[in-house]
Amino acid sequence: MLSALLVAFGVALVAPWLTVRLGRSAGWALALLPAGLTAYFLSLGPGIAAGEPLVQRVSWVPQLGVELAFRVDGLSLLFGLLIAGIGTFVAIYAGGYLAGDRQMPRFYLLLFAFMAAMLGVVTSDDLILLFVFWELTSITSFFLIGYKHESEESRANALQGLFVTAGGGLAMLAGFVLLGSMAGTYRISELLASPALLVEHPAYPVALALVALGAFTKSAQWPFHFWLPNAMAAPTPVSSYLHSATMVKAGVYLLARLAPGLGGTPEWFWLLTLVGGATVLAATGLTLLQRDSKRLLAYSTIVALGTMVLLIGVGTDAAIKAMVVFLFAHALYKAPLFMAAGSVDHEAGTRDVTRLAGLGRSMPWTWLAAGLAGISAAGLPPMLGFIGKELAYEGLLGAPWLLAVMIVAGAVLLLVSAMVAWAPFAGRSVRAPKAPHEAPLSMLVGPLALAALGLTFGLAPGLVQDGLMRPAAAAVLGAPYAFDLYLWHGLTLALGLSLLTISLGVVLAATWRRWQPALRSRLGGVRVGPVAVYEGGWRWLLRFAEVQTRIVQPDDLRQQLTTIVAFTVALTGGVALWRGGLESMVWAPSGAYLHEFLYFSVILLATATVVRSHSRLVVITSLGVVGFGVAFVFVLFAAPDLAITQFLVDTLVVIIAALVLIRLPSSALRAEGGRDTRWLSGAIAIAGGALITGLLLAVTSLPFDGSLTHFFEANSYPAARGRNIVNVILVDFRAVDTLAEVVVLAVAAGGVGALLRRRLRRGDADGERRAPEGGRR
Amino acid sequence: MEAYLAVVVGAVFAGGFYLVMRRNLLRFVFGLILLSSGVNLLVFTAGRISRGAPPIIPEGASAPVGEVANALPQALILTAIVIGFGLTVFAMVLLLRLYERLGTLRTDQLKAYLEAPQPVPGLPDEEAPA
Amino acid sequence: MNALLVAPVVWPLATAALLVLLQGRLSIQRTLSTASAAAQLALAVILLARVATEGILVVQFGGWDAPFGISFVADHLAAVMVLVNGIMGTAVAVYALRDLDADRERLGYHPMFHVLLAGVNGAFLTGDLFNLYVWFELLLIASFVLLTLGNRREQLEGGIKYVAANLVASMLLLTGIGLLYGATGTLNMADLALKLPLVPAGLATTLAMLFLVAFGIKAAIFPLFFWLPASYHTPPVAISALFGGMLTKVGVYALLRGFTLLFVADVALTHGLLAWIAGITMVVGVLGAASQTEFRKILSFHIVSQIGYMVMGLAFFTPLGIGGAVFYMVHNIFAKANLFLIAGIARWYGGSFELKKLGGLYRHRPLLAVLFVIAAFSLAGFPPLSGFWAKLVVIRAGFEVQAWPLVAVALFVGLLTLYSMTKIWLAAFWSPLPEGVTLRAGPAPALLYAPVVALALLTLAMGFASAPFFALAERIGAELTDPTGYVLAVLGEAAAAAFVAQGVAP
Amino acid sequence: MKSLILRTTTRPIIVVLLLISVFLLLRGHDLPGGGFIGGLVAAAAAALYAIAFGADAAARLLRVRPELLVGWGMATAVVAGLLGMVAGREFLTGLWWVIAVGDQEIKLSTPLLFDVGVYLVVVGVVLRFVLSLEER
Repeated sequence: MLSALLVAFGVALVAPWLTVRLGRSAGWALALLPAGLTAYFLSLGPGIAAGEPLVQRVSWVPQLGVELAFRVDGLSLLFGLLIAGIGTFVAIYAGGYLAGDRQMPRFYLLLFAFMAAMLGVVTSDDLILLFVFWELTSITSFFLIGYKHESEESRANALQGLFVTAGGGLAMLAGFVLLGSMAGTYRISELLASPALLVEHPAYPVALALVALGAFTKSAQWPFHFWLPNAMAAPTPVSSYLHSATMVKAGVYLLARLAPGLGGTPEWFWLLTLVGGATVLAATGLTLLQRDSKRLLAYSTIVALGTMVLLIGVGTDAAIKAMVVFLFAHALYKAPLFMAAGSVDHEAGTRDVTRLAGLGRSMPWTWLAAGLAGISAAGLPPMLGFIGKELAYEGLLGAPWLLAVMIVAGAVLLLVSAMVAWAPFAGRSVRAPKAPHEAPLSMLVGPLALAALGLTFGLAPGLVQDGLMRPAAAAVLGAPYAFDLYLWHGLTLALGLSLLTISLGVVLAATWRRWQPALRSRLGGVRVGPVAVYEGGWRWLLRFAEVQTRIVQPDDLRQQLTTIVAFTVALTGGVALWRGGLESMVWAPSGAYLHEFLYFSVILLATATVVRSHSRLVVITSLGVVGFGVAFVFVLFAAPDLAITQFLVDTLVVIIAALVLIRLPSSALRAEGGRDTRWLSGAIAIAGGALITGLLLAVTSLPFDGSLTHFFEANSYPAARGRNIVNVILVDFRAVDTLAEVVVLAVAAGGVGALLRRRLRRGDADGERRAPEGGRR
Repeated sequence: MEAYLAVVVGAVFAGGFYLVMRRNLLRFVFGLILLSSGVNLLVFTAGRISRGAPPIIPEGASAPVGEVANALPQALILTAIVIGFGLTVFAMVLLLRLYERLGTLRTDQLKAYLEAPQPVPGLPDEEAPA
Repeated sequence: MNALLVAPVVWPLATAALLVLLQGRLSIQRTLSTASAAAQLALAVILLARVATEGILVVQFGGWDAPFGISFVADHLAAVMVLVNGIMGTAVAVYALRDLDADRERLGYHPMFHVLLAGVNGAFLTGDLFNLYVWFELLLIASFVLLTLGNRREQLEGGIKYVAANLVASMLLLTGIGLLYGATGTLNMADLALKLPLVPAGLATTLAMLFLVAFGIKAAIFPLFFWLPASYHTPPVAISALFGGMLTKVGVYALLRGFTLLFVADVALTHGLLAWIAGITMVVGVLGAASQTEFRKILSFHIVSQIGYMVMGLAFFTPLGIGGAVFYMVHNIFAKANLFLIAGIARWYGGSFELKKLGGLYRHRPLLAVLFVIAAFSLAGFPPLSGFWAKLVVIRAGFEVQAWPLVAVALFVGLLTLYSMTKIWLAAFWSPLPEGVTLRAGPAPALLYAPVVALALLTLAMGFASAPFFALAERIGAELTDPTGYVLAVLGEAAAAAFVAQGVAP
Repeated sequence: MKSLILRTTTRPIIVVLLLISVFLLLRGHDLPGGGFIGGLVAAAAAALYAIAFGADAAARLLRVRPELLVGWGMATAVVAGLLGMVAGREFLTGLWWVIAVGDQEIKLSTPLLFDVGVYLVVVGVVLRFVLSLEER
């Protein structure tokens, strides 16, 4: 499995190059990749049908317990075949659809990268690995929806799709990590083997909700459904592939995959059936407003996805059987419908079904494909879609309210078929934006083949019953389940309901041209519900972001520095009070000589002068006095080196400060202005000073450990041959400090030199070298 | 003895903190100079004060005789003084240039003057064309 | 072996001295500067290899045993950070060959650059608290000069904010060190780890707050970060990239070191506080980014946000959390610096950092688009890029300690990160070129692309082959949560045993 | 500032200060002094000269650009550290050579060399500060 994926990703990487090299036949040639993968999955079929899934494990990130673990069972096989098989036709179709498009090379890269990722999703046996592929599908979907990136709408829609799915993805990731910690493993098969560990865990509802969020967003369930119709901004091959047949089913896949482990509880039942049912209802309603063929199909896809989710929620054998068949049938009819709609758009120039009619004459083959698929979509015999719908009704017999929802939805799906597969083709020709003609062969193969498969499997469901449908259902149920599929299974209640659905649908289909315009004009412009919440939420968040940024990032440096000092004082002081940080403090003033007090008071007075004076001369002089005062303290307490250094440095600082101040106007120090903040600053400053005093007292009240100094005293002369211990520390014991310190000085000098240098030549200071020899720009 | 010094240190810190929180950048730099004096004294005090002899080993002895001052904080402070000197000078020159190029030293005007600079008259225009 | 441990500092310092003496000879300076950065990278690789095989390496400068002299200690964390610094140094040195103007080179860019590298390495390697202060000052002053090099108005205005905040931080750091020395009588960090338990816990925790603030300003955590978004977008791109990638992480490193080795007397308080700070930092930074419209300003606010993730890992104070924080940090250095470099190339083509004035890069410059996507989506945490694993680990660590709200915040912030990354993507890459803007013809110089490609490959490697990186992160997590090995390596068995005998277990 | 008195008194003062600075540098290992203090004194002398006679005159007198003093100083300090390693010891390990000149002993050592480096850097740096500001 791993090598198959690697091949797929590898081909994706070289696809742009191949596309350029192959030219017009690129689509046909590139389709060999998915065709090969289809054959590969087919070859796995017999083994899997016999109950032996393909298992592979390769070490990846053992520290996190993440493995490249793959397990291909019936469910994976069904999805794998759909992904690779439909992928084959999409690749061919895209070759025709995008012929001559500048971006075609990138398109195939993204398409195949998506396909490989999607195959990864459905074959991973490791939650994290699954997530990796899952997000890859979201990213490729993002780039594909934004394919026409120079249109603002495309960009916005791409972004919406990404946010909704990535947001759900994040919740899902949390859910996965939670599941992993509940079960002690990320291996899906092991997780499912011990459901009791999961469903009986107190965090089960949380994990379920988080995982479901991921599945619901991806599968466009209400209230996250709105991104899918907007994703129709993507080119049609993408819509038919990602946004109907495969990617949007990833959520369904995930729920089905985890059903044996997480399912069977009331929470599971209610969550899935309510959300699925709401999705079906909402999408059904919204479908009635559409007349763009791709949007019609998008909403009907949401109806189908909701149906699958609620069937999984019901979870009975019959429901799961119905889900599997319905899923298969849906992929087989929805993809060709999209392709046909795309062909019509491509050849006739519009997707508005009210502006099209009579295309059947110029596009007979397209009509054939659309018609067959449409019959299946409408749930009419003899197609596979009919079987799927009948089974769904049977599966929901125990839940009448869901059944009612489904009948309404079924009728609307028939309407969609009529609007997309009948209306544009039948009747007299009207003037289309472009003179219509039949689509090229590459754009016919896919829809025809897929629609034909829908017919074949409808007529002979036995072809897929044992090899595909049973193993898939067994995987979802977690136990083997033998059932048979018939096109005709007698006069049942389901058949009766089908007839009801059909007659309702026919009425709708016959009358839609009459009621739809009124409905659209009444409701078309209303933006309510989830999409309004989503957009409003973003607007609110961005507004909030601006406001908060103005608050936390004001332009005024003073406010920022005040924040820093205040935070320091509050934090340190707060902890000191709360945790008794000053408890060791002892106020034990020992005798000081009068002249010592003199020096102290000189320092204090000079400090006060620096703070209060607005005269340059006075302030500089006072700063000098503070420095000299400190130097005298060093003299008093036996630090001659320090005293000399302090004197010298202090003098130099005063000289340099004078040299700087000369170049500033005499009013420079007076420039204050603005709101008076002296009291606030003063209060913070005094608190800060008091805190420092307190801390210093607390520290000096502790006994002192002089072992370092004793070592220096003992070794300074014997070992380092110096009598001035301070100097020996500087040049020997702690010479590294001095080395770095010297460099600090050196850099400061270089910096001062650089700052004071005026610009040398024009045009050099803006970050770009404009060397004469380069002549760039 | 440390007690008195602790009060002095606290006062110098308070003065430094206050000036750091002013609108005038010159006063900010003066605040920094005060703070570094305060920190130097703080380190000195934290290493305990001695009225004894300087930490110098007399001729003929191999270790200090009698009570000597703690040498380590002195070495640390010496380093800190020199580093502080370099940083202070850099900061002052930065202010000078800021004033020459923008025309203000007030923190609340910096942004506005960046958009509409009012450089000191008589100095050449140094801004490169963007 | 000892030379290897000294080299990360002495080599660039010697280079800087030589570059000063070669002043004015720009072509020789360029060659020497780049070659020296590359050589330093090679030395760092060897250093990490040695640490990985031989365990923690220690040098006692001047031959004076710890705690009396100054020790350099290369545990896994320090060695990894030195290596990352070597990678960043080389990448930026190459990029600067084309990005930096001759005028700035004449003003001393090259020696300053190497001093900065030396300062960063010194801060990573030193085992002495005061020495850490000195290296901090060294890298600070070098960064001051680099930030204002060229004297553009924006640089001076941003520079004063950067300088002001960092000088205050230095004062607070020195205050903390002085008080800590007064309380314990020692400066060696291993020795401090042994002697701090003798200090009353309340006092030790209070002093820890000073370090939290001082390191926190340098790391740009809430509410101390304002200087970063105010300045990082002003210097030339190469310098922005080095700052944005490397420099704030020195503060994070210091927090990691300080709050695992030294300040663990009251973990409930200190690390609980860190958790709060981490959460707020993440949110505030990402919202700040969301409100920006300039390429480098968005990136700058994001730095703040992502610092929050790293602090979050530290706050959990488990091997997984700390290993995750380190993995996050390394990933972020590469991805973030790369985005700055990419911004530079985008400007090279489009002539602006303003998103409104950019466009068309996806259509016309697909290679740049791919490189941006790798870095940006990694930053946003998309699998299987490095950022995904980084996020996954910190989230898992959060689950382990049941820090649900913080995990939820981290996940939500991930979505907002995606928002601003796609904002750049939409504006600069997908949008058509705005009226009146043309892209510069011809491909950007290979010297600009080369480091970007290299960093992108690293991001991919950390994503696709993350196992060896995690193996390192795991060891770092273990080393930091149990510093016994560190203390023994620095002080020797005998000295440490003496303290154990006193009943003070390391 | 360029008063006559200042000019006439400056020259002898400078000579004395420079001598003192070297003296302070050399005795630093045993008595208060050392590279910093010596360098600061020398720099103060040069600064005095620059203030008295102007930056250009000071630069002419100096003959070497301050940057080069800084560069050589840094190089000297680094080399002093490296000598220890060349001798197979740790970086910055002190090495000592005692030379007997008559009855006087002259102690040469790497810490002294290191201090000379410090001295040079300090002189160069302070000169750069003062000259840059004076030049304008």
